Amino acid sequence: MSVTLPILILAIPLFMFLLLGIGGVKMSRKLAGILGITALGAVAVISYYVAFTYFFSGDSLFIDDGVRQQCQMFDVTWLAFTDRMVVNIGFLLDPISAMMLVVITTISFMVHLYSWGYMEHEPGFQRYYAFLALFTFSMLGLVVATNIFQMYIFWELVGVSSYLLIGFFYKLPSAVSASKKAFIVTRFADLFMLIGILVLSYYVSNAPADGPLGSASAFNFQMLNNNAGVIANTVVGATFMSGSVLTWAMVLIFVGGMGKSAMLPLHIWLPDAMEGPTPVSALIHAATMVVAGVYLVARFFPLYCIVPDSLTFITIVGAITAFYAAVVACTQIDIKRVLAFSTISQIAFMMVSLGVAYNQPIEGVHYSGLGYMASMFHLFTHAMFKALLFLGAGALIHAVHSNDYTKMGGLRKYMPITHWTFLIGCLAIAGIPPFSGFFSKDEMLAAMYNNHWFWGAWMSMVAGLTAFYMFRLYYLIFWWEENPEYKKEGHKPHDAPWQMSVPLIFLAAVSCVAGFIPFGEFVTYNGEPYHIHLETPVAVTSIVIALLAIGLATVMYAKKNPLPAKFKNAMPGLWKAAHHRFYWDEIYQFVTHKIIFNIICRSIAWFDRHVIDGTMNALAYVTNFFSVKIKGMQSGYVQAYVLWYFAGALVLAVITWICLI
Amino acid sequence: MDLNMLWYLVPSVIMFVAGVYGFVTRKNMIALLISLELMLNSADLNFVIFNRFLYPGSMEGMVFTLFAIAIAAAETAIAIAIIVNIYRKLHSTEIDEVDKMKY
Amino acid sequence: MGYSQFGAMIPELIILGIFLVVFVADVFSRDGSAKKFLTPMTTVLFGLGTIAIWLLPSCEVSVFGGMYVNDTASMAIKAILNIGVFIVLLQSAHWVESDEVAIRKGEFYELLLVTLFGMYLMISARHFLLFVIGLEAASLPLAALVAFNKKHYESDEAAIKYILTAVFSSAILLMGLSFVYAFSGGSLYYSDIYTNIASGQMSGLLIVAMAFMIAGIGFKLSLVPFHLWTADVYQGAPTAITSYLSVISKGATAFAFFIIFVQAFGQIYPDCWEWMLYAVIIATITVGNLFAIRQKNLKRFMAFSSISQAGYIMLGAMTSSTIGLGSMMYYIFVYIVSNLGAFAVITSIENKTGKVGMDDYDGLHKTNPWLSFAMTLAMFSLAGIPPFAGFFSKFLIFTSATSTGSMPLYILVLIALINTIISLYYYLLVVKAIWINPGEAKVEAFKSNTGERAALWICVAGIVLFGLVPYIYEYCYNAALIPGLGQ
Amino acid sequence: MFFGNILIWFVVVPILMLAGLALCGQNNMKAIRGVMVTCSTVLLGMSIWLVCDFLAQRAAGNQAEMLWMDSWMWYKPLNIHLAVGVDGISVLMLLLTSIIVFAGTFASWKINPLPKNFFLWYSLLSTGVYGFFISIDMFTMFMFYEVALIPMYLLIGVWGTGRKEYSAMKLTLMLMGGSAFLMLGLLGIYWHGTPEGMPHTWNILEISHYGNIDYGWQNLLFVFTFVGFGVLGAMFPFHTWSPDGHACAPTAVSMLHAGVLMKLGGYGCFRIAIFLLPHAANELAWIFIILTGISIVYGAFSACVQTDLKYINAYSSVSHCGMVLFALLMLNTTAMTGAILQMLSHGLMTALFFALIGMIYGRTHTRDIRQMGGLMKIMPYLGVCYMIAGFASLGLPGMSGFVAEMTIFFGSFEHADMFHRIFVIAATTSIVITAVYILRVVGKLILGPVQDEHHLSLTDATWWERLSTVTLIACLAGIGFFPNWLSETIQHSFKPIVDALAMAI
Repeated sequence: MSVTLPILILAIPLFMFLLLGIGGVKMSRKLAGILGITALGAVAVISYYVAFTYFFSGDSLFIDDGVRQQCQMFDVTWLAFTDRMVVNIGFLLDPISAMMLVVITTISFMVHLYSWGYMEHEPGFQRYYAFLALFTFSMLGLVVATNIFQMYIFWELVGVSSYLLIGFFYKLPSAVSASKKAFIVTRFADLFMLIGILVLSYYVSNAPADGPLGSASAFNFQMLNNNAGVIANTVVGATFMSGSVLTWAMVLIFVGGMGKSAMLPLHIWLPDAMEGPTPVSALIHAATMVVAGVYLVARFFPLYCIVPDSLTFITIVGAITAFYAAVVACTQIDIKRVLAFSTISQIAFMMVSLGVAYNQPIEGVHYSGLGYMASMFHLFTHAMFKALLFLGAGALIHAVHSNDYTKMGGLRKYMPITHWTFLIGCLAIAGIPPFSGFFSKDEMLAAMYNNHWFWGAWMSMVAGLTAFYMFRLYYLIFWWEENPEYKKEGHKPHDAPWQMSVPLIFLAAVSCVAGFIPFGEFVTYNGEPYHIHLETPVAVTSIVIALLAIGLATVMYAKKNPLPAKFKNAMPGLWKAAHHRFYWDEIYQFVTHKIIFNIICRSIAWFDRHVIDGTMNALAYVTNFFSVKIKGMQSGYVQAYVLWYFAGALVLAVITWICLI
Repeated sequence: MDLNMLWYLVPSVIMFVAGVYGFVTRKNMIALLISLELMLNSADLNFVIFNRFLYPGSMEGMVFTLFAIAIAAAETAIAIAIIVNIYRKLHSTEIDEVDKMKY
Repeated sequence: MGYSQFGAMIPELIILGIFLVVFVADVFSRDGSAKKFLTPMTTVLFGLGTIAIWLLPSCEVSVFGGMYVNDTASMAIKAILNIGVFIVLLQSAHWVESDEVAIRKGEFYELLLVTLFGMYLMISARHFLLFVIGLEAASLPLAALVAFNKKHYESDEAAIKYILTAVFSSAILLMGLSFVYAFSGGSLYYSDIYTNIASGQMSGLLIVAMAFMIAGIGFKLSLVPFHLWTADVYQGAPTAITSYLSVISKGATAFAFFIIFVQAFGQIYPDCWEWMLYAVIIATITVGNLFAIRQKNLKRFMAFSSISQAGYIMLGAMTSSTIGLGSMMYYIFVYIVSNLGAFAVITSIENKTGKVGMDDYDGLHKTNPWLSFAMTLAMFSLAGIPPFAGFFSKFLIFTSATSTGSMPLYILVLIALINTIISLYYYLLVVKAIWINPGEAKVEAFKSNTGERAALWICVAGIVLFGLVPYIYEYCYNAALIPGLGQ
Repeated sequence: MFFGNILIWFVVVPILMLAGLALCGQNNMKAIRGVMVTCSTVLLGMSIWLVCDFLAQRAAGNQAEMLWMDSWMWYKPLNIHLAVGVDGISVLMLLLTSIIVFAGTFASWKINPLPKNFFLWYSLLSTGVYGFFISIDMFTMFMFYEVALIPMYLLIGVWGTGRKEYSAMKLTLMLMGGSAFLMLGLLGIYWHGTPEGMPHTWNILEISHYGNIDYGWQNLLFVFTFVGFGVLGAMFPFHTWSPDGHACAPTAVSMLHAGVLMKLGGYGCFRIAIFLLPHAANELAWIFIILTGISIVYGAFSACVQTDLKYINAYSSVSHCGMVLFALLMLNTTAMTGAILQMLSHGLMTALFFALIGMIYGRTHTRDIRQMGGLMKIMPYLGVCYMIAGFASLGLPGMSGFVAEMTIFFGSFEHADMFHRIFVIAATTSIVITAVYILRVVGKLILGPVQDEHHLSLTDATWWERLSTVTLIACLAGIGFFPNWLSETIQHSFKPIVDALAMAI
C-alpha cells in the first residue's frame, strides 16, 4: 500500500473544511451538502480499504508470524524542538487505529448523510458541513498519530471542532455557554496532559543517547511503548511527592483523557454539550471524540502497564464514573441527557476494562489481553449503537421539536422505523444477546471478574442500571401515554426522510451483527490473536441482571402508572440530587465564578489598577508634591534668594569639610 | 604686640558677614547696595592682606584689588540706575515690594 | 611685550571691531528712520565675523605672559557661541524694530557685543584677574539689557534682582578667590595655582574657597541653589535677552568653569570639589525639573528647563578629560540650537500677539503648523529624543561622565537619566498643548518676520543635523584635545 | 558602499516615505495613501526577499554569524559605528515589521484628522523599528529604539481615544524610564566591555567576542539592561503602561506597538542583556523568571475580568510577552527559539486583534463587550476573523500561537533545575486562562444574540480591511502549518548566544 491513501484520508477532510469554510458562503446548500457527503464517502471507502488491507492482506509489513505489526505509513517532521524531541506528523497503522478509522469514517459518513435531512432548514448549513469535515480530519489525525505530540495537536483540534459544533446555534446563549464550557473543561484537562507529556518527554529525551532508547524522538509511540521497561528504569530514581515520576506523567496524561472522555469530575461539559445539533452529539459526543480518552490509554497501554498504580487510578475513576453516570441517567428528563450520561457510563466501562487489564500473570494466565481487547471491542460496538440511539433521538426531536420525554410518549405507532431501530439500540446497550453490546460487555465483565470480584460485581450492577434506564427511556418515549398534542392537525409525528432513516437502519443492522465479529482476531494489546470465548457464568449472570432490570423498567414505565412517582417520593433527596447530577455543576459554578473569577481575577485586576498603576501614579504624584512643596524657595524676594545662595555655599563647604576632615 | 595676619583677617571677615547680614535684613535697596559694597571691600581687603603677609614679593593681590574696586564701582552705577527706574514706577525703594514674579 | 600681542586675540578683536563700527554708526547717525540700517548692518557684520572665526586657523596662542590663551578649545567654544549670538541677533531683529526699542537699538547691540567680549575673555583667561574682568564685563551690561524694556515693570524687577544677586555673587567669588590666593603661592595663574595647591594640604579655608568659587561661577550657570534669580530674570527680561542669557552666557561660563576647575584646581578634584559639583549637579537637575513641571509662563518654563540643562552640561566637568570637555562643548552647541529654536518660536508669537502662556499654545498646530513643528522639534531635542540633536548630546555627555568607570558617577548618571523622564514630561506638556489640547487655537495664523524665520530655520537645521552628522562632535572633540587633559 | 547594503534600505525607504509624505498635501488622501502603500509594499517585498536570500545563503553554506555585515564609522572619538548585520532572528523580525506596517497602513485607511501627520509619525516609528533590528551597534540600536518610542506620544495623544492624554504620557514616560536604565546598562557595557589596550567598542559582536566584563559588573549591568528592555517587553510590574496605552491608541498604532514595538524589548533582552552578559544571565535569570512567570499568569487573570476589548487584549499581551521573556531566560536553544516564535506569533496575532477591534469600534463606537453581542450575525467576516485571532491566541494547533507556546514549554522544561521546571508548569496554566478570557469575549461579542438593535444596520468589512486582516491571518496560519523552517532558522541563529552562555557558567 502506497502512502497516497493514508495521506488522502487526512487530506480530503482538511481540504473539504477549507473549501466549505472559505467558499461555502458562495455555494448553495445542496452543493455543499453533496460535496461534504461525497468527500466523506470517499474517505470512508479509502479507510475501509486501508483497514481491510491491514487486517486481511497478510502483507509482512502488517502481520508478521501471526503478530499484527505497527506500521508507520509515513512520518514527516513537522517541528523539531531538539534533536530528541521531534514532532512528526505521521500515520500509524496498527489494529486499534485501523479499527478506529473504520468507526470514525462510518459514523461520520452516516452523520453527514443524516444531517442532510436533519439540518436541512438551518441557516449556516455550509458552515456545518465545514465543521464536520474539520472534526473528521482532526479525529482521524488523532487516531493515526505516530507520536504523543501529534495526538496532542489533534486532540486540541477535536476540542475546537467540538466547540464549534456545540456552539453551532450561536444565537442561543445556552449553546454558546455550553460550547464554552466544553472547551474550557477539556482544555483544563489537556493542561494536565500537556504537563504529563512535558514530564515524560523530559525524562525520556534526557536519557543517554547511547543508551537503549537511542536517539529517537521522545514523543514516538512505538519507541515509548517498545521501551516501556527501559524508560521505567531510566526514571526510576526520579520521584515527586513519593510517587514515581513516570506514574505521575502517565496519570497526568490520563487526566487529559478524563477530560475528553468526560470522566468524573471532568464530566460536566458533556451533558451540556447536547445543546449542539443532535447528529453532532451522535458523532462527537457519543461515538468518536469522547472515546479518545480510552483510545489514549489503549495507545499508551504498555507504558501504563509498567506503572500499575496508574492503572489502578484509571480503574477507580472509571468505576466511580460509571456508577455515578448510570444513577444520574435514571432521573433525567431530557432524552439527550439520558443518552449523554449513558455515554459517560459506557466509556467509564471501557476505562475500567482497560484498568483491570494488568499485564501480570494471574495464576499463570495473562489476562491483560482480555480487558484490552474487550475495551476496544466495546468501543467499537458502543460507537455503533450509541450513534444509532442518538440519531434515533434526533429523529424524535425532529418530529416532536422537543428534547423532553414528557412531550413524547406512545410514539411507536407514529414512527415505526425510529421505534424499531431505537429498540435495537436499547437492547444492544442493555447487553441482550445477540446484539453487539452483549458480546463486548460480556468480555469486559469477564476481564473485571478475572481481576477482582469486586470490580466485576460493581460493574455488573452498573450494567443492570444501564439496562434499566435505557428501557425507562424507551418506554417513556414509545409507550407510556400518548401525548394528546399528536392528534392535532399538523402536529402528527412521522418518520424522518430517507437521508435520516438510512443511517438508522444501517447502524441498527450493524448493532445486530457486530457482536459476531471475531474481534480478538484483529485487535489485541500485543497483536497476537486472542480467541474470544464466552465465559458462561459471567454471560448468564449479566443476561439475568439485564433482563431483571428490563423487567423492572417494563413494570414501571410501560403503561402510565403512579409507580415512578411513588419511587420518586420515597426518596426525594436522592432523586433530587441525582436529577441535579449531584450538584457538580453548582460546585464548579461556585469555584469558577465565585472563587476564581470574583475573588482571584477581580482582586488581581484591582491590584493592577490600584497598586501597580497606583505606584506609577504615585510616582507622578510624589514628584508633583515635591514640586509644590519646594516652590516657596522661589519666593520672589531677592533677599531670600541670596540667603539660599549663601547658605547653599556654606552648606556645601561645611558638608565637604565634615566629610573630608 | 605682634600684628600678625589674623588681626587683619578677622575684621575683614566681620565686614563680610556684616555685609551678608545687612543684605539679608535691610529693606532699602540703597542699603543693600551698601551691604554689597561691604562684602566686596572685605574681599578686596583679603587680597591685600594675603599679598602683604604671605607674598610680600609680588603685587598680584594689590593689582587685583584695584581692578575689583573698579568693578565694584561699575556695579554700583548700574544698580543705582535700575533702582532709579524702579523708583519711577513704584515710588519706593523697598526691596520687599519687588516681588511680583515668583514661584 | 608689545602691542603685537593684541594681534593674537583675533576673536576679541573682531567683536571689538564690530562693536566700534556699530557704536560709531549709532552715535553719528541721526535718530529716527535713518537708523534702519543698523539692524541689518550689525547682523551682517556679525555674520561675517562668525564666519571669520570659524575659518580662523586654530593655532594655540598664549599672550600677556600666559594670561590669555587661545587654544583650540577656546577657539571652538567662541565659534560655537558666535553662532548662538548670531541666531539671537536674527530672532531679535523684529523686536528691536518695535516702537519702544527702535530708538535704543544701537545700545542694545553695543551692550550685547560687550557682554560677548567679556565672555570671550572668560573663556580665554588663564589668570584669575582676566577671568574676573571678563566675568564682570559679561555680567554687568546684561543687567542693563535685562532692564531694556524700561516701560515694563517686570523688566525692572528682573534687572534689580539680577544685579543684586550678581553683585552678591561677585563678592562671594572674590572672597573665595582671595582664599585661593592665600594658597596660591602669590600667583593667580591657573597653572601656578595648580602646582601650588596639592592635594595634601587640604584645609577648611580651601574648602570654603572652593565652595565660594563654585557658588560664584555657579551663579552665572544658575546651578542650584545659586539659581533663584534665574526664573524671575528670564521671565522679566526681553525675550531676546532671555534667550541670550539662557544659552550664550551659560555656555561661556560652563566652559570657563571647566577650564578653571581642571587647570587650576585639578589636583584637589577628588578631595574637594568633585563632591561639591556632584551634589550641585544633582540638585540642579532635580530642582530645575521640579520647578519646571508647574510653570505656565513659557519664558519662566524655559528658565527652569535651562537650569536643569545646566546640570547636564556640568556633567561634562565631572571628568576632567578630553571627552568630557568635547562632550560639554557639543552639548552647549546642541543646547544653543535647541533652546534658541524654542525661543525663536516664543519670540515670534510674543512679538505678534504678546502671548507667552502655555495655554495660549493650545491648538497652535491648526493655525501655525510650521511654528508648531519647529517647537515640537525643539522640545524633543531638549528632552533628548532621537533622531534630534539633543539625544546625541545627552548620550555623549553621559558617556563621558561614565568614562572613568567609577560607581558614584554611574549613580550620578542614573539620577540624571531619571530626571530626563521628568524633563520629558514637561517638554511634552508643550507638545501636548500644541497638538493635543482641544479647543480653538488662541493664536491666529501669521507669518513671522524674516529674521525670526531665518533663526528658526537655522535652529531646525541644527536640531536635525547636528546629531546625524558626526562632524560637529568630532570638531568639538578634536578641539578639546588640549594639553593637561586626560583622554 | 553605503547604499549597496540592502539593510540600509530598510531605514532609507522609511525615510523616503517620510520625505514623500512631507511633500503631500495635508488632506490629499490619495497621495498619502499612494506613498504609504508603495513604500510599505516595497518594504514587504524587501523583507521577503531578504528572508529568502538569507535562507539561500545559509543553505549555500554561509556560516557567518551575521550576514550583510557592514560598518561605517559614525562618531569617531567614541568609536560609534553605524554597524548593520542580520541573523535569522533579525530577518524574521524585519519581515514581521513589514507585514504589520503593511497591514497597519490599510487598517488606518480612513484616519482622521491630520492624515499626513499621522503617517509621518507612523513612518518615523517604523524607521525606528527597522533600524533597531538591523543594528549591531549598541548606540545605533539604542538610538533607533528611542526613535521608535517617542512618536507613540503624539500618535496616541492626537489620534487616540478615551483617556488618551494620560495614557500617552504614562506610556511615554514609563518607556523612557525603562530606556534610562537601559542606557546606563549600555554605557556600562561600553566602558567595561573591552580588554585593556583595545579601543572601546559598541559593536555587539566584538564585545561578545571579548567577553571581558567582570562578574560584578555583569550582574549590575544585566539588571539594568534587562529591566530596561523588560519595561518595553511589559514585564511585571512594569507593564502598566501597556493596558492604558493600547486601549487609547489608534488602531494602526496599537498594531504596530503591540505587534512590533513590544518585541523590541524581547529582542534587546537576548541580543544585549543575555548575549553580552552571559554570566550574569546564568546567575540572575531566576529573579526575572519569577517576575515574568508572574506576568504570564497575572496578565491572563487580569484579562478575564476586563470589559473593554482593548484592555483584554492588552492584558493578554502582557501575558504573552511575559512568555517571551520567560522563555528567553531559560537560556536554552529550544526555549529561546520558542520565545522568538512567540514574538512573531504574538506580533501577528495581536496586530490582527487590534485591527479587528479598531474595525469593530469604528462601526459600533463602543469597545465595551457588555454593550455588544451577536456580531457574527451582523458582520460575519469580522466575526470569523475575530474568532480566528482568538484561536490563534489560545494556542490552537495550526495557528502560530500553538507552535510558539509548545516550543516554549518544551524548551523551558528542558531546564535542568527543578525550580525552573515548576515555574514552567505554573506558566502552562496560562493556556487555560487564555482560553477562558478569549472564549468569554467571543461568546459575548461575536456569538449570542444581538445586544443592540442599532448594530443591525452596520456593514461588514471593506476591501482594505479585508486585505489587512487576510494578510495577517495568512501569516498566522502559515507559521502554524509550517513551523519547522522558522524554527530551524531561529535555532541556528541562537548558537552564538547559547555558546556564550555555556562558556560563562
